[in-house]
Amino acid sequence: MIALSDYLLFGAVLFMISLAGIFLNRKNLIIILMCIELLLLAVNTNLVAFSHYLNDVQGEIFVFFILTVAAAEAAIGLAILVLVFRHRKHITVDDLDQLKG
Amino acid sequence: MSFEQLVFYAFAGISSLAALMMITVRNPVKAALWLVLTFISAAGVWLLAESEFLGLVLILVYVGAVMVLFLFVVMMLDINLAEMKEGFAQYAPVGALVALVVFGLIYLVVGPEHFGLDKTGLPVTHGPDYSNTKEIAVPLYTQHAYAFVLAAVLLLVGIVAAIALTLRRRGPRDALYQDIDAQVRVRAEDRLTMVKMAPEVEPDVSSKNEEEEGAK
Amino acid sequence: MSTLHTILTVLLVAPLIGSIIAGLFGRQIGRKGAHSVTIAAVALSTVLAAWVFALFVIQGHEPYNASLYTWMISDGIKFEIGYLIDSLSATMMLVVTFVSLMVHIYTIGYMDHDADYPPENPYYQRFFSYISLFTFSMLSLVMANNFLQLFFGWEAVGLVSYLLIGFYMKRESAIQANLKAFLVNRVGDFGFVLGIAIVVMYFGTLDYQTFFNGLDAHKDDVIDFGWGPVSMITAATLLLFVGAMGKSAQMPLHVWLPESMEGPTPISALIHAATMVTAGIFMVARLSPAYELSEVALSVVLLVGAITAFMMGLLGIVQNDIKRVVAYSTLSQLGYMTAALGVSAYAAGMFHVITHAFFKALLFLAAGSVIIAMHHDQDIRNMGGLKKYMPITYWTMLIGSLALIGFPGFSGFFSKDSIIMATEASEQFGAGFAHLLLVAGVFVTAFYTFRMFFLVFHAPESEYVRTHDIHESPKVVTVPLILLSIPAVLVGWPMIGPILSGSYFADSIFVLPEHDVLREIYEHHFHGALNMVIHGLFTLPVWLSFAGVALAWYMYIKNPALPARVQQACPVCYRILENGYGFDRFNEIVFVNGSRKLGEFFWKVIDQTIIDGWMVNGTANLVAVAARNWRQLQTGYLYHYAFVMIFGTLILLLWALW
Amino acid sequence: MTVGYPILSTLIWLPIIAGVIVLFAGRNNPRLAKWLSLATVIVTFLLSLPLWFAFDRTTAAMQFVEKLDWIPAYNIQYFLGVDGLSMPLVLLTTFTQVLVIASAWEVIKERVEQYMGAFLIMQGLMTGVFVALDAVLFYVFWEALLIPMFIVIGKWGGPRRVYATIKFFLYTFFGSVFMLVSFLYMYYQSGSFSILDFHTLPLGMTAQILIFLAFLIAFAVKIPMFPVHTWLPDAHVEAPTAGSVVLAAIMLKMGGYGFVRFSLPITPDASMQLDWLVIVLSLIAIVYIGFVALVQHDMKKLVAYSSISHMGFVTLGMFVLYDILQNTGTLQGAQLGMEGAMVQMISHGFISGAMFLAIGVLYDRLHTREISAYGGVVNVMPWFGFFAVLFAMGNVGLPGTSGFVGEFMVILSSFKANPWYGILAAFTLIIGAAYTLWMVKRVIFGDIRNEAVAKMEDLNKREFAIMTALAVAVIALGVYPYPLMDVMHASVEHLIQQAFTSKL
Repeated sequence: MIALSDYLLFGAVLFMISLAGIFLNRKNLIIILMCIELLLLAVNTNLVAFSHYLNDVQGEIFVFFILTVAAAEAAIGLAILVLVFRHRKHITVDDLDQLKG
Repeated sequence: MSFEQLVFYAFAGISSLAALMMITVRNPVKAALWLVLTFISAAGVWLLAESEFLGLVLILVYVGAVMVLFLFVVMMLDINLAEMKEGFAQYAPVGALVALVVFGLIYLVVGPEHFGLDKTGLPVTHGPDYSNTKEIAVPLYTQHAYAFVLAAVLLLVGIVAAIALTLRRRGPRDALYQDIDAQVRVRAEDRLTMVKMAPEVEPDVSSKNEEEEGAK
Repeated sequence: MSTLHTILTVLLVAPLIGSIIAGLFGRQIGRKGAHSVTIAAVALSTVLAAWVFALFVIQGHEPYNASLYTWMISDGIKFEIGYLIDSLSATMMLVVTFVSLMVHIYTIGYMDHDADYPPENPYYQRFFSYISLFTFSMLSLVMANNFLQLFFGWEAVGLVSYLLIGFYMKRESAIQANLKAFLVNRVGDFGFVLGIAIVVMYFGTLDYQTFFNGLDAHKDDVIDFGWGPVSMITAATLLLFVGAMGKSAQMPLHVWLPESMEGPTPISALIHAATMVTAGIFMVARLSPAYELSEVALSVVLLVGAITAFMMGLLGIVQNDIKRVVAYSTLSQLGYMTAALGVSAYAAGMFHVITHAFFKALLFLAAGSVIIAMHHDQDIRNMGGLKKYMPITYWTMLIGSLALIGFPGFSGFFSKDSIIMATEASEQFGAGFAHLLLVAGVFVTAFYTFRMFFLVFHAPESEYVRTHDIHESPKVVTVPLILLSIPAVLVGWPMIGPILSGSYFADSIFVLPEHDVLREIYEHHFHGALNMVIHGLFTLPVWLSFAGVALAWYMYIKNPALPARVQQACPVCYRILENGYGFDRFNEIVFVNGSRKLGEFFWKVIDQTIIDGWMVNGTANLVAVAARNWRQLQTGYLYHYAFVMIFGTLILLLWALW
Repeated sequence: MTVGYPILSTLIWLPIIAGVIVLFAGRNNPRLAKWLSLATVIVTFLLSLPLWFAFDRTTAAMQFVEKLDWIPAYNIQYFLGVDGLSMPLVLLTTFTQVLVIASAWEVIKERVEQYMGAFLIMQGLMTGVFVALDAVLFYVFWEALLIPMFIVIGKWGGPRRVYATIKFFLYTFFGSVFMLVSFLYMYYQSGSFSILDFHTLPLGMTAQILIFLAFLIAFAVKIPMFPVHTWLPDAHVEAPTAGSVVLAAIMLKMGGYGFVRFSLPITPDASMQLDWLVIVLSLIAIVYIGFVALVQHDMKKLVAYSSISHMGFVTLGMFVLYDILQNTGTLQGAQLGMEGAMVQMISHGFISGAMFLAIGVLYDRLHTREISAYGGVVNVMPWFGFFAVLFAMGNVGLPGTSGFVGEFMVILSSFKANPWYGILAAFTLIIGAAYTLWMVKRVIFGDIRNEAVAKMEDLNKREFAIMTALAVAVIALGVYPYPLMDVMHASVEHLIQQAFTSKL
């Protein structure tokens, strides 16, 4: 049978990959947005798994809300990305250091 | 290895590989497509965890809507692919090392040692008449009704915000518009200005006349 | 409310109303209106005060002690405004209102023209408002039946004095003098308030009567200031006496009085000679039951008074400003009064207050008359030979001077002689020394008084006098002079007997039998006023005063070159006297500059550098510096943040594994 | 004790609502903004008078109580009420505000509606601080008050206004955070945010000491006490006249009020243990600040420092009661000190307000506050000279003015506690007179110093009316303080009893 740890480790793998994605990606903002979606997916997987094993539907409701927020976030993130592109004609992460202290 | 396990590992493996591909490919369109694959196989894993509703929603909403949005954007933007993956190789070993270390640690935390079958036991099995959708729906519409409405509002705000951000107000130079109202209201004076001017008399002419008269 | 109560209230409030009308509506009512209303008010008070005097002193009415209204109640202590009328306050009331009335009338003439103010300026009305306000304040001081009201009046007269010294507010010297006067008085009040605090602490009351009644029970109480127990009564009376030292200008708090002469002459007469400066004497006399219980306090009072009397008299010799001569004589006379208090001869002290009020007011007003004639030049070296131009002023001034030096038969003789006799008879610690100083003071007094007198009236006419039109002052000036010279001569005769016997102030002043030197003199030496005058002719003090007059005549009329020679003979002595023993310099250096330096130090170093600079702005700067450095952490690169995120996860996991 | 309308709520919300209306309606119409504001403050003042007349002087209980649930989940209530300690302060607020609004009439020319609106809102909040009986409500008013003040100083202030506002804001904010923490602690102990419940809440010694110190920081900053006083001179100097008046006349009183409403009743044992701290700081304030005031050359700074010195009397009077018991064995004198402190607060409200208004009058004419720029003002402004000297005498504590009453009572009472307290406190008689009258000498008296002074005009009708109102208040309180004391007796007695009831 599938153990809870299997689900959790699956989530961990996705989490690690997406983190590495953000970390390694120096050029493309879109990939970073995608990685964020992936991060959320990893977290959601954990929630679903716990929900299943604890037989508590609340976890899934949580996932539901996270999905909603993620969707909104993706939409606005993309809108910002479009604006960035319009302004600078590129979306190279390396050059986006407006927040530099 | 039971069938379930087989399916699980298959989905999980595909998902992980697809994710790995996503972060490594050069072309963002391809990356988006790899992400779609990741999501779809992750949805399969969710189905295995008996959350049928969310699994389907993931495919419908994420793959169907969000990822398509991503693709639209990616295609809309004219991105220089040549420089996309510069420096990747340089950081890859470090990234992989860090990722592996962290994964190792996570493994120690949530691995079989703590959450193995012998620790958690099997999940409760449900009969065929069990409806995951209904189970989610009941608390969602009762207990969390307020939060649910808020989520709806959030989405609405998201829509408005996304449109407001990207809407480009085009000035008269970018596009030509027809303002019918202004056309109708226009009056003759606006278009045609009558300028009163002093009659222009050429001095030499008049002097000639005088001369002529004088001559008479 | 009884009739008496109503009368007292009217008596007290009338000058206040006059003052308010003249002060706030001065422009509307004009000069005439202002002096009419204030003089009418003070005249009313004088008449009523005379009636009260007749009732309490002549008919011997029971002391009247009643409250006007309750100022407040806190902690069970009643703070009240009220009246305690007995022979002491009734006498003072009459003196105050009478002198004040004279000054009011005199002012019409004196303030008619003023160099400092244009005629359209309502300075004239303002002046009347002030002196009426002063009359009110002084009355409330002497009529008080409790410490609160005493302090009220005490400070109010101080305020008016402040305003009047600085009346010529364009003159830097005037506004410097009034600030000094107020501050020095405040030093006295510092002690005074603490004295009141002791009274409240031990007696739980501010009322005189309750306080006196409680004295027996608290006689042996001690108070601890941290260096061991001190007798409570001694501490209280000494602290209260500090207040009296400020107000009555006893050394070393005398420094303000000479400078107060910057004010117009009428107020020098009223405030800085006749009434306000005697408030301290009045207060000690009023509190005689308490002072009687402390030998230490009495000795201190005695020595302070005697030293002041002699030392300040010496300073009078070197003054050239006519008002300053009179001012130093006031200081010296105040010393006599204070010394009298120290030997428990309160009645003699008060007696001298009364006679002094008349003759010193007379002297000041006469001096003012001279100043008017001299067109506001006050230097006696510029005068001389004024006798023939100003006969009335001359004669009245002569009367005042004779009274001041204690010429037998004049009022000053009776009061001063009884003080000197009292010190002689007393067994108080320091009485012998004080007696010596006071007797020596008589000579000095006579010398400087007649030095001034001769220089002004008898010396050869100066350049100024010859070239200017000098004439007698108008009637509004001379009439008060004449009216004042009457009591200056006569007031001693009827009073001396009752004063010495103790019957005059029997209901208000308390003296322990073993301290009662006046009674002793009365019983052993007194055989009627005339006898005292005759006897006086054969005593040392009177001869000393004659000697003083003679010396003054010799030095300034007969042989005018002598003073300069004396000055050359001992330049150091002269400089010491000229500088008033250096009190002013000392105060300037130590207190004025010292406190400014201290203030600068506190402000610049502690407030601005340590607290603001190091602690407040230091914290802010620290935050700024830290932020400036730490902000480097914010590279703005997403992957750095991602790395930190991974790192954070790492730590979190390690912690979870722990 | 009731009147026909919820008086306390009216006093809070009427100005706030009117302030918001002024903000919107007065845009581009300064005339309307001014008149509307003046009408509001006058109506509010009139509406506050029943507090005085209908007040039951025999009880220490809260009166005119209003109680509604606000956030029931945490038992937070909209709980208002006044007793003898807070009622005079409420009246002081409504009275001062009338003068404050009138004082800005011609002076403020820019964004009048915002200025007026800020002051009206401030008034409501200040009233709220004095009448709130729920700790959270109190805290909300207390902190909300910083915002309009911050804006007033920061917008209409002098050249260094930014520094001053930030200093002011951070100082006071820093202080009150500790207060909030103690409120939360006491909430977890008692399950209620009612201040009256806090009064009866038993607390251990350690808890009491920590709470006492937290309160001390909050209130000491507000009063302000040495060494956290340095924000006040800066804030005063930079604030516009009306801002200074409100700051000095009312906001400083909130610190003193805090001590009697919170510190003494809630932590009596800690107060007894740590009273020396407050007393020492008060005495330092009285003496040390006096010297500092002496050397100021900016008039506003001088008055600001003198405010600190005078507020030292407030804290001294409040905390001598334990030493009185220790030294004399009785409580005789404790009430004297406490009531003296309360009177001193009211009186200081009048006098410091008047001093700042007087300085404002000068500032409006010459646009400088440097003492050396003036001299001989009385020659051209006789009425102003009259009022200035009167208020200066009040500041000096001359009998017959309100300044005397509180100082006198506190000196009497502190002398009982320890003669040296009295001696140091009485020192203000000298130093206070020195710095005040030295300023008067240099500014008011003397010959006309320069051309600019010669051209100054005397008070106009509006200024005259303001000055007269304050002068009447100063003298009335000095000549007949009985009615004011009468209002406080019951509450002060109750407070002293609370301060001696151990909570251990």
